[in-house]
Amino acid sequence: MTMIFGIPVQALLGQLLIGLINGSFYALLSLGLAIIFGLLRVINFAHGAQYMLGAFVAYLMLAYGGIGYWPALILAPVAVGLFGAVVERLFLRRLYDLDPLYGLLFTFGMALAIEGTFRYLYGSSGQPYATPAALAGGTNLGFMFLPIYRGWVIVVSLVVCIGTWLLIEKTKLGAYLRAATENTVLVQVFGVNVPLLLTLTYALGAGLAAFAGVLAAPIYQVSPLMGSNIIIVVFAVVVVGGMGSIMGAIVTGYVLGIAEGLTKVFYPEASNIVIFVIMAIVLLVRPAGLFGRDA
Amino acid sequence: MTDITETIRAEKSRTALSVQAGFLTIGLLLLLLAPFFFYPIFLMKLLCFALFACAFNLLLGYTGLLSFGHATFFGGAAYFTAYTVKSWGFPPELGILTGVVGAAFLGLVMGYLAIRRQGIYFAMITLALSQMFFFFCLQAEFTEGEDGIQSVPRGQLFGFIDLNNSTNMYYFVLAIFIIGMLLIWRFIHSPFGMILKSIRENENRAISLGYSVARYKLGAFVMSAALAGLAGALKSLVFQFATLTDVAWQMSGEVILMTLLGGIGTLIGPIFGAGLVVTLQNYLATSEFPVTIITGVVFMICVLIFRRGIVGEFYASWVGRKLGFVYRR
Amino acid sequence: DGASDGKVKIGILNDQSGVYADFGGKWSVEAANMAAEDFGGKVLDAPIEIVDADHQNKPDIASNIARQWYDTEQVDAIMELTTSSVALAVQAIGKEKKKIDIVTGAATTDLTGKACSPYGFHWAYDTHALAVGTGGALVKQGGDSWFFLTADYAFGYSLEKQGSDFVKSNGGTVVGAVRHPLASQDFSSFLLQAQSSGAKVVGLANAGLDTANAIKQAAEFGITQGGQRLAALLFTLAEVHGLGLEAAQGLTLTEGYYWNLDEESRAFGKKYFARTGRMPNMTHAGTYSAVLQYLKAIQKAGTDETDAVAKQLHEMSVDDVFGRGGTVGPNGRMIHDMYLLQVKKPDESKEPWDYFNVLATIPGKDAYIDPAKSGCDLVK
Amino acid sequence: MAALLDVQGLNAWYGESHVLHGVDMRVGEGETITILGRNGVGKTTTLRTITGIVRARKGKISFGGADMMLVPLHKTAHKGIGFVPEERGIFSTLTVSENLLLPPVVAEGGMSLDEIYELFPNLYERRASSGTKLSGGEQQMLAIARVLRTGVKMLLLDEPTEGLAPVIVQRIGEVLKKLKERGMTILLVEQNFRFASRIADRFYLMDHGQMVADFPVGELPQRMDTLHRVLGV
Amino acid sequence: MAVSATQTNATPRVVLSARGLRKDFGGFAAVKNVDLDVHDASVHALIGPNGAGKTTVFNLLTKFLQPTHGTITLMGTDITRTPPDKVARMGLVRSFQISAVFPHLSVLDNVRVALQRPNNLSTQFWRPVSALDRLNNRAEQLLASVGLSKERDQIAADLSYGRKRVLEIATTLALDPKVLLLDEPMAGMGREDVSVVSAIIREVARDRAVLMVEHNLSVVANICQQVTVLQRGEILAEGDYATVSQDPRVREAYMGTEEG
Ligand SMILES: Nc1ncnc2c1ncn2[C@@H]1O[C@H](COP(=O)(O)OP(=O)(O)OP(=O)(O)O)[C@@H](O)[C@H]1O
Ligand SMILES: Nc1ncnc2c1ncn2[C@@H]1O[C@H](COP(=O)(O)OP(=O)(O)OP(=O)(O)O)[C@@H](O)[C@H]1O
Ligand SMILES: [Mg+2]
Ligand SMILES: [Mg+2]
Repeated sequence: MTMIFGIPVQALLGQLLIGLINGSFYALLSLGLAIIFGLLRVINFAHGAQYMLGAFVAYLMLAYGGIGYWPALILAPVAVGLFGAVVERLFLRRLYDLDPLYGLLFTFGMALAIEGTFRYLYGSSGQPYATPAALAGGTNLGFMFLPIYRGWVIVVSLVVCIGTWLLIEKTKLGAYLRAATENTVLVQVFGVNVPLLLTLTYALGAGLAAFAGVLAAPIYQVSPLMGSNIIIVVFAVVVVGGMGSIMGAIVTGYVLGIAEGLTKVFYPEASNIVIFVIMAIVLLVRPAGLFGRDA
Repeated sequence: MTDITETIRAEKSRTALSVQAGFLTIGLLLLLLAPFFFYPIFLMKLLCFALFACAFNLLLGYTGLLSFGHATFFGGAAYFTAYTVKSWGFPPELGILTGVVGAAFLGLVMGYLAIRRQGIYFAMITLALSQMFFFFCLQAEFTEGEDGIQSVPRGQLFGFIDLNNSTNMYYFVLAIFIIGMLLIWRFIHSPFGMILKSIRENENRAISLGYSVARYKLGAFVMSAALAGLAGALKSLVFQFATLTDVAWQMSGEVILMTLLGGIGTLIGPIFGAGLVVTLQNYLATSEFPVTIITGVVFMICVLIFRRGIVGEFYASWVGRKLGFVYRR
Repeated sequence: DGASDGKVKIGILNDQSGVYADFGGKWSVEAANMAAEDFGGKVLDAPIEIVDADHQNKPDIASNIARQWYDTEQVDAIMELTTSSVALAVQAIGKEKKKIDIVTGAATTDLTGKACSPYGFHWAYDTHALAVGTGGALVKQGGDSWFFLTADYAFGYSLEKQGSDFVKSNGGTVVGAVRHPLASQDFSSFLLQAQSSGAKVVGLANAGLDTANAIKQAAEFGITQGGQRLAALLFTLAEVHGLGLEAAQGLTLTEGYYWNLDEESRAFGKKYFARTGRMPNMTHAGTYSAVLQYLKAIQKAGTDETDAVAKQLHEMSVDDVFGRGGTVGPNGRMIHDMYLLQVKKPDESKEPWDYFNVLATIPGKDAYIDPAKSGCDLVK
Repeated sequence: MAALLDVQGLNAWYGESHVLHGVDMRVGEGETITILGRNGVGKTTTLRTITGIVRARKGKISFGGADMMLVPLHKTAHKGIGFVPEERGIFSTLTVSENLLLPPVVAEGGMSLDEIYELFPNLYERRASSGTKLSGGEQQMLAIARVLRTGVKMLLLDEPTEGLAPVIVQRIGEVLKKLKERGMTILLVEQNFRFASRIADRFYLMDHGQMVADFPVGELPQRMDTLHRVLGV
Repeated sequence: MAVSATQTNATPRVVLSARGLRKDFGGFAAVKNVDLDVHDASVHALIGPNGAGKTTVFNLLTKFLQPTHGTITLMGTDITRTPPDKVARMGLVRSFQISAVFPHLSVLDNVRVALQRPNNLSTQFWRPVSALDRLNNRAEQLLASVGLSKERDQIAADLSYGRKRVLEIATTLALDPKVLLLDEPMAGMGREDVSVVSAIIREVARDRAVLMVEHNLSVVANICQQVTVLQRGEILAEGDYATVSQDPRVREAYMGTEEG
């Protein structure tokens, strides 16, 4: 068998694939963060909580409403998006004129409150959520056993990321968004309802997080804590990528997922810090991040 | 755009100064007498966190840098002190010194990386780096993992004051707290503090006057880290253990809350903030209500309608203005 | 004599809002209340009062509360004490203040080893007992080659070390181990490594959500279908409930208690269920037992004075639904039987919470460290 | 002539600094008005206050009979006001045609895309390149062209000739004249009053946040002294 | 207006020079191929239409921006890769197009902050602020020289725009720079301030080099010995004001409209 650094190529391929799956979550989450940041200048600390909410709403729909995975994949992000819209209307809106750090602090508090509430209501050991029947089982790829659901995650996350990218780069709504990112006031003077646009953007970002959450539900335990650790890693991903472009957020997400996956093979002890280490190196070499535009 | 560090104008009126002096005297008296009325361990904890919050505020309130990683210095110093005192038999004063130096070193490393970016990025980077430090502490041998370093002896201060006596310990903590506060005060009102202030006011202008802004920020970061370390080192002696909670990111969040609640950029605000948070946590522990929810909600309310914090609101209030305090942006 | 201050007050100090909220949490408080009621609500004519606090997994808060309870609120004993940092800190305070603590929520053997206290007791389980159960007993069942998935911190290491010791001493082999970071959501990389190792048993030397996620993903990657067995070193009924039988089936684990063991345990389980809506795991039942035994000791001692009660606790045998003839060693370790359990397939489960098949009973003396070898300096 | 825009006693602030001190101004339907004034007297602020960008304001603004003080910013355009800002505000992440198509159409009667490209052939050639790659003159044309599509009744232009080569200044002058012929009402802020005098019907002279004089183009020769004094030219 | 006083120097020393300067912003060249020599004891004007790249050139020279190509030399030292604060310490100090004061400090403190560094009073964190009192004399001198003595204790934010610019210049002078770069120092000033500042600049340039961006052509004509005209990032013409203002290309690009 061919070996690379003492690891069979076959195993390596498997690990690369797994890295890509994790990267799918990073990409979806950092994409949402980037969209929100781009327009609202808010670092959405509650992104992890919204990811968790997505998974939880899917769980609750199933447990109490008998609504299965497929409808939940749409309904849960919509529900969380609506919640996001309400939050934006009632609270975030009041912070736009202030130092962006206040937005960070507010969403931080919100993350605590949401997580606390779910821990209070549902405990912390997590809730079960089964893989949808259509995607159960797995296939043998020769070099690894790939659960079909994991394959689905890669495909659907790519589709959603590219879809979002197209939405922003190629549509009228996207043009409004991009323009408003550059000069909010002017777009408003032209007669575009920017306040509404801001609400929609936050809802979209929150919805993307929730979508990632629903995708995660059959893989990870649906637990109130599932978002709080991943969000810090996603922050590091964002620092590495730099808040320059939507594409940047997506690409960095996948690449760092793979980097982390490889570390799990070669030096598993470091796999939880590898992204932070990469972040430190990037900061030394390119403080603006790989795709960042600002100096 | 409103800067997060709304500042109090340097020259308060004479009345304000005398009111302040009055408050200070009363405060000091209360602190001296407090152990006769309150539970000393609780008071010591309060002082430790108050010092921690003030150290944090030194950075946020006076240089405008929001660090989301101060737990690293607080908890790191706690580990260093606990370890050297317990395993190497250092006397308490030397143990605390080790903690402070260690924290300053951590501050130097983290600061060196983080000050390359500003604002929210700075916050995210410090958060990520402190998470890295958390994992380090979790995995490192000397921290004894989730057990923590337990049963740390308080020892004899200068070889003759027995710190196991809780009254002695209290006055020792109080003394350190006051020294820490004086240091912060001196630091803010020093030539160096003046430069920090001007950097915060107009960074580009400061550069064009030849100040290497990065170094001044790094200097402030290290000082803040060292003082946070002082608080952490002290805490490890008070409670006689050092554990992972002190290096976790939630701790960084708490110190932000304390500062925000008390009043960012006010010298004494964080003391009130720390007092409130510590009391609240203690109270909530035995109540029915879950702590995280309350903490989160308090955070949200503070940011939305209470940004100046307790002390800041007082300065800006009718009474405060009558007394001659000036609070402006 | 009698109760010193007119009442007997027991404090339940544990995590009620964090990671361990299901493992013990408010449910343990309920178990304590139940024990007080079952005892009759009074001891030596003094009313029994249960107070509780949420230490939020912060040793300083725990320590603060413990001191205040002992010093100013006349709490006579503190129990549960989930997570080892808290248990160790509070036990140190109890030792200094001559107060009783009974730990049911923490795992570290240090509590009855180098950190032991004449007034400290360790009641429900410890890492050693878990390792003996899952590691030792499973080898006898044919699971003789192991691969460990270990949480990368001291707790994980000690589970792995003790586990592999028992695997080896029972004639099994350890073919490999991989250390995963604490709280890593994704285990697939590690599971693939376990899969390709060809070991018969994949031992999970971790806890809580990590274990749950590893089990869930193991099912996804077909680890058990492939003929490998999953064995969790610390996992209880509460977490199996959270995971669901679909994902957890076939998992082997060790607990100090199972409600569906016999008539007696069923009766207790039903009664507890009626109050809480869930069946007890070993922490909950252990807390019940600890409170009950403490009250019995006061009764027998005729006082709630610490030394006298501690003496009784060390001498009396434990005879309740949890302890079942357990004894307490001079180091404070309560020695009782443990059970090697296997999670049922969904169609085997006949009623809610009917989750386990009992594979073996591990006698207390095998499960726990001989007090003489515990390293506790109270043992002469 | 009926006043399309009627501004009375308009005050405006940036934070604590008081910039407009009671501006009075009337613009009739179809009129072309130029505001003259030194740097920093508040010309830009006047336009920004009328559009509603500056919200810290007091006084009366009515447009086509509607009270503009209560209209939210994103509704100003729908009332019929189009704005060409001083800094032009070309979006760099958008292409020229995206920039052009960005402002929503608010009323009938705007120019079609073809008409616009006919007016500005350069823009047609560069329609696919990104906004900021244009030269300053082209950017200015794009900024004007952008609002022509939307069907607004009145244009507010802030120093459209600033820093542009004479050829382009001339061209912009022609465009404005054409618009005028089509009945567009134009409010122009300009320091280059030679340019302004060729197209304006009336002038307002601004100083210290107030209108200090108001005269039709015919009186320009008599007013040169005042102009010299106020403008410092 | 006579500007001969400083022109009598046969060969004034070049203190700041740039060769082949270029700056790209994401594919767009804001400055290209700029060669510039600034001479000691003279005032050099940089003019050109808006967006020509004047501010960008300033940012490049003062190292607030890193050039894409080209070299910059300050008094014989290559500073192409030197950080901006270091360049300032070497004696090249700038003002900003938008007034740059420390808004919440008093006028006196604004100047004292500038004086702290040359007097080694900037890193002491253990001394009280009163240690800075020994800078007061010098600070007051500077304020007097620009006519700001009366405003000494006012908060800078409360000054009028023109006075802020004057304060900015006083602060800059506190550093006793060898080369002074002023970006539109007169913009937004009243007439009195314009003549005050003109006089100051002329005074200052007796023994220093001054490079300034200025739109007010009468000021340029009055006080500048050398004029460089920039257009679309490139040098269009160079020379003394009389020469430059007669250049047809310059007239077309910059002043042309004056012909009306
Ligand atoms: N965003 C702002 N914040 C604070 N003050 C401002 C702001 N914008 C303008 N000002 C001040 O308001 C006053 C009027 O400015 P305005 O831009 O309206 O002048 P203007 O007449 O358009 O000048 P110019 O000819 O230079 O464009 C000036 O003193 C300026 O400094
Ligand atoms: N950071 C930047 N990113 C992208 N483009 C920039 C940047 N800074 C300046 N530019 C562009 O470079 C060109 C030159 O700008 P610069 O500010 O140097 O002009 P200027 O001559 O100072 O004009 P003004 O007289 O209006 O101040 C402009 O087209 C501007 O849009
Ligand atoms: Mg203007
Ligand atoms: Mg400029």
